[in-house]
Amino acid sequence: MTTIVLLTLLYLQISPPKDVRVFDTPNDAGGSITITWESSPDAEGYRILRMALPDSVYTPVDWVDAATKRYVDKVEDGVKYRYIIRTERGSAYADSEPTDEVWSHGNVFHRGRTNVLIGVAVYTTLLLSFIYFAKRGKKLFVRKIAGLDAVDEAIGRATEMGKPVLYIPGLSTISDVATLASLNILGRIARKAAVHGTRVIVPNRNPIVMPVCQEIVREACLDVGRPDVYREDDIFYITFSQFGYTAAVDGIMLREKPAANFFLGMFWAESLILAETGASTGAIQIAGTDAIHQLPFFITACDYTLIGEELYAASAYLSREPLSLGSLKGQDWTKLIIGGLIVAGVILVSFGSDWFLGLFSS
Amino acid sequence: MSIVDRLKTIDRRIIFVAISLAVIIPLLFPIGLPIMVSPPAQGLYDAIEELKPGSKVLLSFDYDPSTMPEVYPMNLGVVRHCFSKNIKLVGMGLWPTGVLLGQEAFELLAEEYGKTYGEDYINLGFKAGGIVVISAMAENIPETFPEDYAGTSIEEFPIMKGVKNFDSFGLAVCFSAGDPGVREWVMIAHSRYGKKVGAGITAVMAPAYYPYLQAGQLVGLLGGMKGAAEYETLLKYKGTGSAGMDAQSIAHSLIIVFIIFGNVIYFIARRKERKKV
Amino acid sequence: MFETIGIWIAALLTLCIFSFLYKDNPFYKFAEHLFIGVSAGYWACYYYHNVLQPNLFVPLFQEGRPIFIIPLVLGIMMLLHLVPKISWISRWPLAFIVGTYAGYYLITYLQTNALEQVTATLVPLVTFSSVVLFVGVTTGLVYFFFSKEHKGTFGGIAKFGIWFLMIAFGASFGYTVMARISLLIGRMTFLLKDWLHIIQ
Amino acid sequence: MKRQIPLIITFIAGIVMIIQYFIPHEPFAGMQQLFNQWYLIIAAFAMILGIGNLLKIHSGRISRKTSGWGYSIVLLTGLTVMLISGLGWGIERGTFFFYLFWNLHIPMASTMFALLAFFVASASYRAFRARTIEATLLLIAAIVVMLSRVPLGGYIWSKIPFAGDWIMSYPNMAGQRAIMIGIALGTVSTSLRIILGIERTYLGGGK
Repeated sequence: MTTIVLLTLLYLQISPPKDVRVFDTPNDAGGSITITWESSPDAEGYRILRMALPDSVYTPVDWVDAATKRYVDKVEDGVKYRYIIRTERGSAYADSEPTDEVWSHGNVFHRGRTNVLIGVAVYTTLLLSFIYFAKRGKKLFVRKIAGLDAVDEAIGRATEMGKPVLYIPGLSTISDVATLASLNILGRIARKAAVHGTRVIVPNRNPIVMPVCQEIVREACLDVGRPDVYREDDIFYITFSQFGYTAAVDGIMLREKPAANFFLGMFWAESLILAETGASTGAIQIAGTDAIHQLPFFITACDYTLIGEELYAASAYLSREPLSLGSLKGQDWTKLIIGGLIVAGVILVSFGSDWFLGLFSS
Repeated sequence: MSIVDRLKTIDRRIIFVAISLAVIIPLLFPIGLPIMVSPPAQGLYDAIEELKPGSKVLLSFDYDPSTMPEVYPMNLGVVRHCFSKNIKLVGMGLWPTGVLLGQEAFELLAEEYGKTYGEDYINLGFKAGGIVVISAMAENIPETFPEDYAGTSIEEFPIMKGVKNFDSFGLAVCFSAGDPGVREWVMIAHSRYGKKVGAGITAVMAPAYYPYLQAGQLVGLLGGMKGAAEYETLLKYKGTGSAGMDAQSIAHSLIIVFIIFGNVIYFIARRKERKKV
Repeated sequence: MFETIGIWIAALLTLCIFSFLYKDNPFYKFAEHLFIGVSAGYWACYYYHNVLQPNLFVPLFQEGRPIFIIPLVLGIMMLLHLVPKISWISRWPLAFIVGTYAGYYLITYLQTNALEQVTATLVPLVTFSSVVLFVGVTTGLVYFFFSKEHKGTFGGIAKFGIWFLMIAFGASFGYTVMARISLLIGRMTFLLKDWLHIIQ
Repeated sequence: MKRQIPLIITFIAGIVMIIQYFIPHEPFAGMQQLFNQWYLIIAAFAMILGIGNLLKIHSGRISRKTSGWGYSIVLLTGLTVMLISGLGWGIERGTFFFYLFWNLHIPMASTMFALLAFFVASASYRAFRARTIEATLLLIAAIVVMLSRVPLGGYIWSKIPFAGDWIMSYPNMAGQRAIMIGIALGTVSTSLRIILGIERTYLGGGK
C-alpha cells in the first residue's frame, strides 16, 4: 500500500513534456518525421514512443538526454503515426498526450529556394539573349584590360633573353572557374610562345588539371605548326601538397630563371611566397585570381594583376570569340541591374521601407 | 653609389635577419607586454563560465598542422577551461588532421585534470562533407558518427548516452583555419537550430567574422595568436599564445618601421632626382 | 628515443627550408625534393585510405551497390590518358566533373555571393559609414563594367572604384601581417623549445 | 564522338545538379553527395596519373644523369617509402607512415608557410611606396590597419585602433563586395557556357 502511495507521489511530482508537436520534415525526400517539445524540469531523459496506425500499442523508439527538445524519426512514407514523449526520472515517468496523426511524404519542390529559381531564370535568360545577339554578328566592345596587354611583352622578353616562361594554372581543380579561365589564357600563351620557340614550363599541383594542360600546350604547338617545340616533360605533376608544391616552384624559379611568371587561377596562402620569390629573380610577373584574400599580395608583388572577374573576362578579351563576348555583355547588363537595385533599395530602406529586403533572403 | 641609393636597393636578406631577431630575442628574453582582453574573447570565456558542471560542449577541430601556432593554443585554452569546470567535451573534425591535433590537446590535458576517455570526453573523429556533416548531425549524431575516431562504437561510451542532436550541447566551439569551418557551423547549428556557437580562428580569417559577432551569430571569437593569448590571460595561465605576444608585437612594429623608412628613402631620392633635373 | 630522433629530423629539415632565404643551396634542394616525394606519397596513401576504400571499395564490393561501377569506370578512363591512341577517353570523367560543378555553381553562387552581398549593402544612408559602403560597392561595380571604355565621367567613377579596391587590398594586407608572424613564432618556438630546450 | 559525348555528359551532369537543388524528391535526393563522392574517386585515380608522371620524370633524370639527378633519388626514395609504409601498414596514428608524416611532412610544410613572415616584410618594404594615388591609398590603409593591431598604434594616437576597425568594416568591405558580386556573375555565366557546350577548354585545345 505504502509503495503504491509513494509511486503515485513520485508520479505526481514528475511533469510530462509540454507542447509536443509533430510534423512531416519539410523540403526533404520523405521518410522522416520531426517531433519537438518543451522540456520538463524533472527529466533525466525522454523516451520516444511511436504507434503506427492501425496498431494500438506504442513501442519505444529511442531514448534521449534531458537537454534534447527535438527528435527526427525515420519512418515509412504514407503510414500514419502517433507519438508519445515520456519524461523519465529513475523509475518514475510521465507521458505526454498522444500527438495527432502524422505521416511523411517527399517534397517535389524546395519552397525555400523560389527566389533563387527566379534569380537564376532571369540571369540565364539575359545571358542567353546576349549570346544569341552575338551569334547574329552584332559588334561587341570590350574595354582594355592592362594585365592582358602585357602578356605579349612578357613572352617577347622571354624570347629575347632565351629564357623560359613559367605558367602556374593555380592550385585548384579543373571544375574551378578560375582554373578554366586560366586554361584559356594558357592556350593563347602557349601558342605565342610556340611561334617564337620559347619554352613554357607548367608545374601542376592538381593531377586532374595536368593532362589537360599537356593537351592544351600540345595542341597550341601543333596549331602554329611547331610540334617540335612541345616538350611533354615541361608540363608535369609535382605534389598535391600545397607547400610541397610551393617549395618546388620556388626552386624552379631560382634554377630555371624564367623571364616571365604567370600566376593565373586559384591561389591560397602560397601566393606571396611564389610572387616574392619570382620578384627576386627579376621576372615580369602577371597574376590573376578570384581568391579575394590573395589579391592584395599579388597586387603588391607582381607587375600586373587581373582582379576577380577580369580573370574570367580574359578569355573573351583574348579570343574575341562572339559567344564569350556575348555572355560578357550579359554579365555587364546584370551588373547594371544590380547597381540599379542597390540604388533603389538603399533609397527605399533610407525612407524606412523594408519589404524590398525580403526579396533577396531565402 | 650614395647612401640613399644603397638604402633604396637594400638587400632583402637584411630585412630577413632583422625579422628573425625580432622574433627570437623576445622569445628568449620575454618582456611581458600587457595583454588586453578584447570583448570577443571575453564573450567566449563567459559563455563557458555560464555552463553548469556536467553539461556538454561540442568541439569541432577544423584546422591543420600548418596553422597550429595560431589555433592549437586556443584549442588547449578552451579544453583547459572546460575540464577545470567539469564540463564534458565531445570532439570531432571536418578536417582530417584537425582531429589528431584535437586528440593531442585532449590527452595532454586529460592527464593534468584526471579525466577519463568516454566519460568526460570523447573524440568522434573526422567525417568528410563539411556542411552536409553538420546538417546530418542536427538530425542524428549517432547515425552520423556511429564510431569514435579509433573505430569503437559510441554506444559503449557513457558520455554519448541519449545524445541525439545539438540539443544536448550547451555550446559548440569551432576551431577553424578555413572552409569548411565556422561559416558552416554558424549557418546550420546557430541559424537553423539556435545553438550557441563560439569560434577560434586564424587572424587572417578574423575580419570576415566580425559581422557574425555583431549580429550575435557567434557568442565569442578568438582571432589568431592574439586571441589565444587573451584567452590564456583570462584563464590566468601562460601558454604558447602569451609567450609569442611579445615577439608578435615587436616584429609587427618592425615591419611598420620598415615601410615608413622605405618611404622616407623614396622621397629623399625623388627630391634629389628633381634637383638634378 | 624515436621521439627524440623525430624532433632532430624535424629541426634539421626546418633549418634546411629556412636556408632558402639566404639563397638556393644543396640543403634546400635536398629538403625540397624530399618534401615533394614524401608529400606526393602522403596524399596518394591518404586518397587510397580515405577515398577509394570508403567511397568505392566498400560500397561496390562489400555493400554490393552496382551504381558505383560508374565512378570506377570513370576513374579507369582517367588513367587511359596514358594510352596515346585512346587518350581522348579521359575527357569523359573530366566532362562529368566539370558539368557537375558547373550545375552546382550556377545555382549556388548567385545566392551566396551575389544576392546576399546585395542584401547586406541595403542599409539606410544615415551615417557617413553607410554612405562609404554604398559608394564603394557601386563604384566598384562600375570598375568591373567591361562594355565601355573607362573615359570621361564613367572613367572617373571607375577610378573611384579602383581606389576603393586599393584601400581594401591595403587593409587586408595589413591585417594578415600579424598572422604571418605567428607562423614564424610557431617554428621558432619549436626550434628553441622542443629541440634546443632553451626556453620553457 | 571524341567531342560530342563529353559535351553530352557535361550537359546532363550539369542539368541534374540544377534539378536536384530545387527538387528534394527521389531520385534527385542525395544526388549531390553521390556526385561529390564520384568526383573524389576520379580525383583518386588522377592521383595515380600524377604519381606515374613523377616517377617517369625523375627516373628519366636519373637514367640520363642530368644535373641534380641525385636529388631525384632523394625524391623517389621519399615517395617509395611513404607509399610502401602507407599502403602496406596503414596511415593511422602510431604507424611508421604517421611518424614520417609528423616528423618530415608537417615541419617542412609549416616552415614553408612560415616563410611568409619574411616575405610579408620584404614585399611591404619594396612595394608600399607612395608612387601614385592608388599606391598611396594602399599604403595608408595598410599602415593604419597594421598600427591598429599592436599596442604601438594606440600609443601614437588613441583613435588608431578604431580607425583600423572602421577601414576593415567599411571601405574594405565595400571593395570586397564589389569583387564578390563580379565573381558571382562571372562564375554563373561561365557555368552556363560550360553546360551549353560553348566553353570547352577543359577538353583540351579550346576548340
